[in-house]
Amino acid sequence: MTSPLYIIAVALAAAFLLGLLREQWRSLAYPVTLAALAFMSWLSASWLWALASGSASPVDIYTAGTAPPFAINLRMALPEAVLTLLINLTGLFSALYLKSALLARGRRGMAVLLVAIMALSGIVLTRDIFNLFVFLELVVIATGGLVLLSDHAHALSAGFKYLVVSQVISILLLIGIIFAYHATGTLNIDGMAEAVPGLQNAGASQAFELAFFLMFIALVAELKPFPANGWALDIYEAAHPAFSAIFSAGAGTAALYAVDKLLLIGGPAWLDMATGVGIVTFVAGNLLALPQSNDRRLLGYSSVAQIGLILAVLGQRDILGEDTYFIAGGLLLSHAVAKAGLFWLSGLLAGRQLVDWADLRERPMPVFAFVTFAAMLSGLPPFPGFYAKWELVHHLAGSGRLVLLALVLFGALIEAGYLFRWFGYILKREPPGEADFCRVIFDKPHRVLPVMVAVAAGWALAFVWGELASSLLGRSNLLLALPLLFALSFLLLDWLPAWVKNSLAIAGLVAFFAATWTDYDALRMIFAIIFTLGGALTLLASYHVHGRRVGFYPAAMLMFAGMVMLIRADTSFDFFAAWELLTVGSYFLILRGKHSEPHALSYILFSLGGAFLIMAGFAIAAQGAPQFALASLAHVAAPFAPWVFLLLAIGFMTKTAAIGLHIWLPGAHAEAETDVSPMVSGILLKAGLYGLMVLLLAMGKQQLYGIELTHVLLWVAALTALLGNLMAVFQEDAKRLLAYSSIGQMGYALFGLALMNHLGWLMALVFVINHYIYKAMLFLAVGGVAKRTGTREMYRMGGLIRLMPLSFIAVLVGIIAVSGVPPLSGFGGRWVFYNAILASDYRLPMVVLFLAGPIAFLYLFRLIYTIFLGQLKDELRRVKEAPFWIVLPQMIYVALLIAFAVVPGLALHRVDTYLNQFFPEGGLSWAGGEITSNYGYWNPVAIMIIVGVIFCTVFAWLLFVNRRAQPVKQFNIVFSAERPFRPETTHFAWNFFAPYRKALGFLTQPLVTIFWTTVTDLLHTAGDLGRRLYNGNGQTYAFHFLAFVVIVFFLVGL
Amino acid sequence: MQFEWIKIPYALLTLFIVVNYGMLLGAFIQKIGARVGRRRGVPIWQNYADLVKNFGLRTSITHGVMFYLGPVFRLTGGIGLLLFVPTIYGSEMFSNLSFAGDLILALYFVFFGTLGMALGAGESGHPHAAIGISRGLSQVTAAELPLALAVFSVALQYQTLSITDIVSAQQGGVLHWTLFTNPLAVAAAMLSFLGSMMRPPFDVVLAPQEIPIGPPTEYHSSYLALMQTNRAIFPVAKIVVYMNLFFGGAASWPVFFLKVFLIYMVSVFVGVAFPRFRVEQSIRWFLVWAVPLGILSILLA
Amino acid sequence: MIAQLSIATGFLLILIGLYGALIQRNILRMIVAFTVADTGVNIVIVAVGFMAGRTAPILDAAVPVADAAARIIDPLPQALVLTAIVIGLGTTALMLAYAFKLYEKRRTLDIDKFTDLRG
Amino acid sequence: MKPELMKRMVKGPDGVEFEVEPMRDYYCDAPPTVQHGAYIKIVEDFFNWARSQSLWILGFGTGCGAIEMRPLMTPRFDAYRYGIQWRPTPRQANLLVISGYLSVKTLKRAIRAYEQMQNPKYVVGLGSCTINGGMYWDSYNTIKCLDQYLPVDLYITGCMPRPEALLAGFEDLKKLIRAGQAEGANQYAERFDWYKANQKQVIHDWDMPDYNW
Amino acid sequence: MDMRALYDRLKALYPLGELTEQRANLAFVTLPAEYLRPALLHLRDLEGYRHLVLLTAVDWLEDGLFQLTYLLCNRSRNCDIGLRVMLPREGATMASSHDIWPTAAVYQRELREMFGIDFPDSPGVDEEFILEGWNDIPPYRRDFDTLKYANDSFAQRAGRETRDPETHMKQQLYPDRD
Repeated sequence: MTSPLYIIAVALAAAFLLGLLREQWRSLAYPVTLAALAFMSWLSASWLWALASGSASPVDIYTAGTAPPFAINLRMALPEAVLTLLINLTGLFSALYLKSALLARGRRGMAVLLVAIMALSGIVLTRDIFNLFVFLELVVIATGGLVLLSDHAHALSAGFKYLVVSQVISILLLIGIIFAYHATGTLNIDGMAEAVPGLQNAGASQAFELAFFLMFIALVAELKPFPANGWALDIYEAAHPAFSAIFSAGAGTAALYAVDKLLLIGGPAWLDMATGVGIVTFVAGNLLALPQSNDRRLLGYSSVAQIGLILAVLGQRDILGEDTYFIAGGLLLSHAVAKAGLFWLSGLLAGRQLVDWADLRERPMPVFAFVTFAAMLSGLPPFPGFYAKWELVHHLAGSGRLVLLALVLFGALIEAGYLFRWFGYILKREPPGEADFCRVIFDKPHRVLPVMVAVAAGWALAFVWGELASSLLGRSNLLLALPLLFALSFLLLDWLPAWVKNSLAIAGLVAFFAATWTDYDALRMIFAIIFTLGGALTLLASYHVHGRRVGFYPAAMLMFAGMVMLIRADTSFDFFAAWELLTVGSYFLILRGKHSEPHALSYILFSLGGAFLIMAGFAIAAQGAPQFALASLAHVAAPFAPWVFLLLAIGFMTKTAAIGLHIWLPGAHAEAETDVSPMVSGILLKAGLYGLMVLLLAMGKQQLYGIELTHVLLWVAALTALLGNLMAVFQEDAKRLLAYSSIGQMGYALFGLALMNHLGWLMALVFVINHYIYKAMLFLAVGGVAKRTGTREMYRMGGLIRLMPLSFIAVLVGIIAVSGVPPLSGFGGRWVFYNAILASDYRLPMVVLFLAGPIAFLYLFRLIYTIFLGQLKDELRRVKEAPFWIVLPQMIYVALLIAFAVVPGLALHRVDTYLNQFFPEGGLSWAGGEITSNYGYWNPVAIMIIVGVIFCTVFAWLLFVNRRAQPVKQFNIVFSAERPFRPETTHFAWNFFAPYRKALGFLTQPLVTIFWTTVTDLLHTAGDLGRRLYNGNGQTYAFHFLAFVVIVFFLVGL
Repeated sequence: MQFEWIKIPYALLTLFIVVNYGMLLGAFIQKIGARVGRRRGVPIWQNYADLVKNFGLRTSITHGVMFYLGPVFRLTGGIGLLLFVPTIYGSEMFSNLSFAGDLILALYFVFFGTLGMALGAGESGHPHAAIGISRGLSQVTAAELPLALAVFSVALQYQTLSITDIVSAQQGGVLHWTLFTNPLAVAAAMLSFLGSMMRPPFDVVLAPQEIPIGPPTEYHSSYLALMQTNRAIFPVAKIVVYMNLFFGGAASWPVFFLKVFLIYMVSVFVGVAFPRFRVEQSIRWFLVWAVPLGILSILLA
Repeated sequence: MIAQLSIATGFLLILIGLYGALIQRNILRMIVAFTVADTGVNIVIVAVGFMAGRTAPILDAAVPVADAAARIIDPLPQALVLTAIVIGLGTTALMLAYAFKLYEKRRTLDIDKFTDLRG
Repeated sequence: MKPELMKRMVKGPDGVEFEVEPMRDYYCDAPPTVQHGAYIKIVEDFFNWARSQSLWILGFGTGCGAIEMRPLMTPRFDAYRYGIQWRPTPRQANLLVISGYLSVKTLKRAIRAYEQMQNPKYVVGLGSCTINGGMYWDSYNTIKCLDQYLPVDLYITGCMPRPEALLAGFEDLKKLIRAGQAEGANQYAERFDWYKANQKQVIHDWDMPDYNW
Repeated sequence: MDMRALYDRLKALYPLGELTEQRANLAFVTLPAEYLRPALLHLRDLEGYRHLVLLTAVDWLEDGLFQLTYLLCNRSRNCDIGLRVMLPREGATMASSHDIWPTAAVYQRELREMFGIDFPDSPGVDEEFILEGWNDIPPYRRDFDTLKYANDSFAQRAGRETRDPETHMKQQLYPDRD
């Protein structure tokens, strides 16, 4: 194997060679630089391959031929190989990116670039402190030079500020080094590490402590810790994006590894300081990134935050043990690749505001690139960040460091917040600049290639980390999961027409169900049917869209893949990975709606917040155990069990939109596309219910400070049902009405679960099945009407029964089912509910639910009256029936509803027997057509027949008596002998329940919305306060740095 | 309980008796109201005449399919409610079709007629119909709550939902009635009963002085006839439920007629004495007065 | 005694340098202050390597290789200080270039005028 | 022609322009048809008995006689005894009482109310104003002879007839109904064009469909 | 007494006609049309006649004149004064006084429909007041023959003849007595 020294040697040689070339051979200098960088990358790649495959062992290179401490030695082990490869590749592609700038600046620029990359590699390789200092100074000088590559107006002042602070750092570092040398007698890191314990007398160790502090704080300053990083952010904002990529990916990585080597010397005493500085930087960096509007400054803050997080991870080396490099590596590589990619992406755009990035959506590839980088940064599956964060959280919870855990998750949530807000701007906002001027430079391949390589590297890393996780830690490699692969394959098929992809998706879902239905128990079978066959049925409605519909099918299949993996998961890791997949998939689906951007953002924030709570819950439950099966939730140790229950329950309730966590649902479901709303509302909410079922099945009743948690759940469910229905009554927008109604119905289902008795659970399952069928049907019907009439405001419609009869039938059957009126299946749910509450020992929550029941009538009638009955407006007179493909699923749903009403046993019988093993007493007996419980009996077939017979006889009698009824039109009404003025003035629809609002309107004050908006405003003001710290003056930054040193000194309490 | 074909003629017999009783009871109570106002009042067979006249009307109009089906839903709701509840306790003949469902079926089937009627009136396109429905539905949500609470507390008390069992538990003397064993529940239920009988304190929906008779503004001739038959059956059917739950059910027809009449008179007495509530006032009244009674009855059950 | 004295002067110079860099508005004065600090650091480095009663680590006629280990002071800091001086020179040169460019652009050398990137 | 009745071009949500013609689109323009009673005489007599026994008056006081009809419902006169009842909507009413002078404006509303009532329906005119214009014989805005415009079954004399006279009148009307001679609705349907011509001759701004269902 | 004093005060300002005192607190005076508005404003603001009781017209067919009477009332002293204005019958127009009293607009609308007197910028003066679809000359004008209109436009019942009520009843009740 060629010696790693050549990495440095080739770089220096190339730099000097460039010096010799004559000025006019400039075109030759550029290939030489690329060649040098390529060779360096190849070298580190070959070492990486050799070390990884075990064909080579870590090697030390003694530069002067003699062993340390009399010579400087470099080491090439696995971490060094990975990091040097990263640095060199970033350098190579940045050089490629900087082609025009470098050619303009001439060979001196290229030489400085080579020196910079060489210095960074040197920092990683060297084991000698002073050598480290030399390389650091080289990086400082190179940065000073390379910053000037960019044509930003303030690059000069940024560079100068950087140099000022670097001078102060170098002073401290030098003093630290020399006194450390003085104390230990060696400059070699490993030598120093052995010498430290040997310092006997207090004086020497005291001096060494001080020296080490100076050295350590100087290196930590290179990582741009929170209070003292104003100077770095100016570089990020002002420098050329390619250099910022190097600065963020390369310099950050090198400095991190240097700090890691230093920690070897310092030992455990210094780990807390590293963690402290790291976590403060992580949280503060993200908080300050929140109010940013300049894209590069935001990326600066984000990279500062990520490096802080990795520092904190390095600081946790004592509890992470050998996983440290897996976690730190995962986070570091995700950060480096994503940041480099994002900076390169920002180079393609002329506008610097976040909203200007909206130009990216001209082509699908940059959008896909941004999604990949955002997912990597916020640690979403299947990227390395996900595995790393999972292990980190588990180790932290295992050793009881909950405050740190909370801070990490809080920071991660804010980061996800501003990244997905930014993604929302890209997809939905209109770029403020004039449209014709082409602001996105796609034509230059040398700028687009690095971005593509970064994306490929991202996905490659995802696969590698998956393999690593499965080999080292026994986690399943997500990228090998069949459903996820199926979903990702749609990314490649996106050029196909929509109907082909739709057929493929439906076939995939049905085939998956056919292949796997045998291994589900009765409970999971219901959810499996709803997720797969139900999903296929809802996808039928997607045939109505023509064209290619780019981006719909990957997102939809991602959601379905997540849901299917959710049911099949039996370990906490698979469960959580599936949970995040379906969250991300549904987020992209909802984001497709025209005005859905703010709502999709609040959806993803609530869902990710909930997901992080679930992760924390699983982590605490696992108590450090490497593998944690869902079933073992039952044996969680006593003091933790209620907290685990609380965390998981709140996490799952964010998905079923219980009251307090519900504000995302109306916007998300209402603004989604016609065929997305049924998917999201009918199917996705059940994922939350499934989670709760798994939780309640495993953990049963829990006590926390003497309060029965399931009782609290009961009250929350009852309030959700009441307020959900109540808010639905006063909506003017049809889809929002249905969305609020979903909240109410989910409250009912949650209530059933919280009763914790046999019939309670059966009721929840009946509601799961019922709610899927009629909510998907109602959303499709309303979507079809909205598509035809062009509006969702109910008071603008009216009298559509003659023009859209099929939609009317669907909505009619739907509202009969939802309201629980006997012949249809809704009544079954109510009957089981009644028997359940009789068997339960709680009394008061039922009262709230009794009031919620009839309220459903109000908004259901309002829905059907204002749209289909009443007066037909002029402009809607020629409206056609909803498209065929939207009506067909509705008719299938109608048939399903009637079938489920007549033969409920088909779905419920097996589940009833299955539930016996958890709740033995209180089951139902299914004799013939009659279902009897301990209290009452119910014969669905008989009811249907009796009602049918009575209805037909009365109808026949009316037909006979009233044969010659004269069909009349809309104004033939007794309008006190006057002629009605216009249809708009005679259709009573606006503010339909005004008296009801006067009576109970006070219950629907938007308290929860106000609460959450104040929370977000607080975060933003905190961010703004923090930003005031950076007043742009270089001197104050230097002063900040010294103050930081003094503060940390006192905190460390030497 | 099994279904035999003989149940159908028995059920029709019950229906016949109740329809006639309803007609006569309606006229009789109107006569009482008149006599209180020193008027002779309508002849006892007035309802029959009105019914035949409406069926006899030769022309009618239709605003659409749902308008046409509105009264059918309404009458089916009335008949269904009557037949799903056993009228005479102990007699196989008059246990009607109560094998199909228990108390909850009766409770929820009340909404079947209301929903159908609301849809039919909605299709008529008349704004008064829509305003009437919005008022009616708003009021019914608050009115139904005390009844649901009372029913729940009764079900808890007797630990069963089958009406025949509840009635059998109340046999053996007046003191066994739920009226005496669970007075709070009965009080709440009777207050809710006032709300559902469309009598003055709560008749803002159908009152001619308000908006001309609300939902059925556009109904006439045979539609109206169907609704009149329902107006004869529905109150009686609803009272049968109350009677079976709270007042010990009826072992024979004379007892049945007497008890139904007395319960009906409760709403008449209150109706004559009180002015009409607006919708939000009636909602507040129910939530302030009737619901606490229901809650108390549940807690004490 | 000499060592302590020189280390003290070194630190004194560092403090003066830092004080000058942080207080002076004028960029050139800042650069001068930084050079003062650098010299201070270099003095400290050299002073650390001082051993009483020994001579400079130059192996020539006066100090043969054999007994060099006993008679010369610690050579390493000397080597380090050379690199440190070179690097100090490099950064100072770069800062001067920056100062020139800043003046050319903004016609002022007052550091407070270059506070454009903030927040 | 009122602006809201004029033909207008309207753009649908899908952008298609089409024409809306209010008179044709909002109103059913089918003419009334003659409705024969039940085929068997005995059944028709029974129906007529029921119709006579439940006379539902339309609550539409067209003239000064309406004040006389209020007392009918009070304890002193109590029309309920005769099965007479007020109905607020013409749909459910059978009897239209034209109480006194009928101005052209009110005639227009009375016609619309009459046409919205169901067959069989009866019209009773009170006082001489409905017979030959009464004291308004030379007025420019009251009609002089009601049965030119609406088929009248019965006139009750008196300016204005007291409630007792009204009750007596209704008793006579009942005899007519029971005898089956109160077929004003069919008469209106047969000579519909004649009636309509007369009405349009008097009502100049006829902005309603010919027959108001 | 004070009416006379008022008349003298007004006489000084406007060319008033003769003052006819009908009662102690009611008097009428005629004045030319162009002085009407100033007089009205004067009376309303300075003399305390704040209430416009009525605005009506009289059709002097023979003289070919319309007479507009504005009756004002001073509530505090409880006395009324009527200002009369004479307008030519053909094309009678008068300045609208709806800005002085908003109620005047309604009166003016009625006069427009019933007499044909035009008040150019009075709000809604040309809208239908009580007659719907009227196609003849304004009915209140005396040259409009109501009887002829009634006979032409309305169907009459034949055989109507008028009898002297006294002789007719005597004949009905006591036919045998001559």
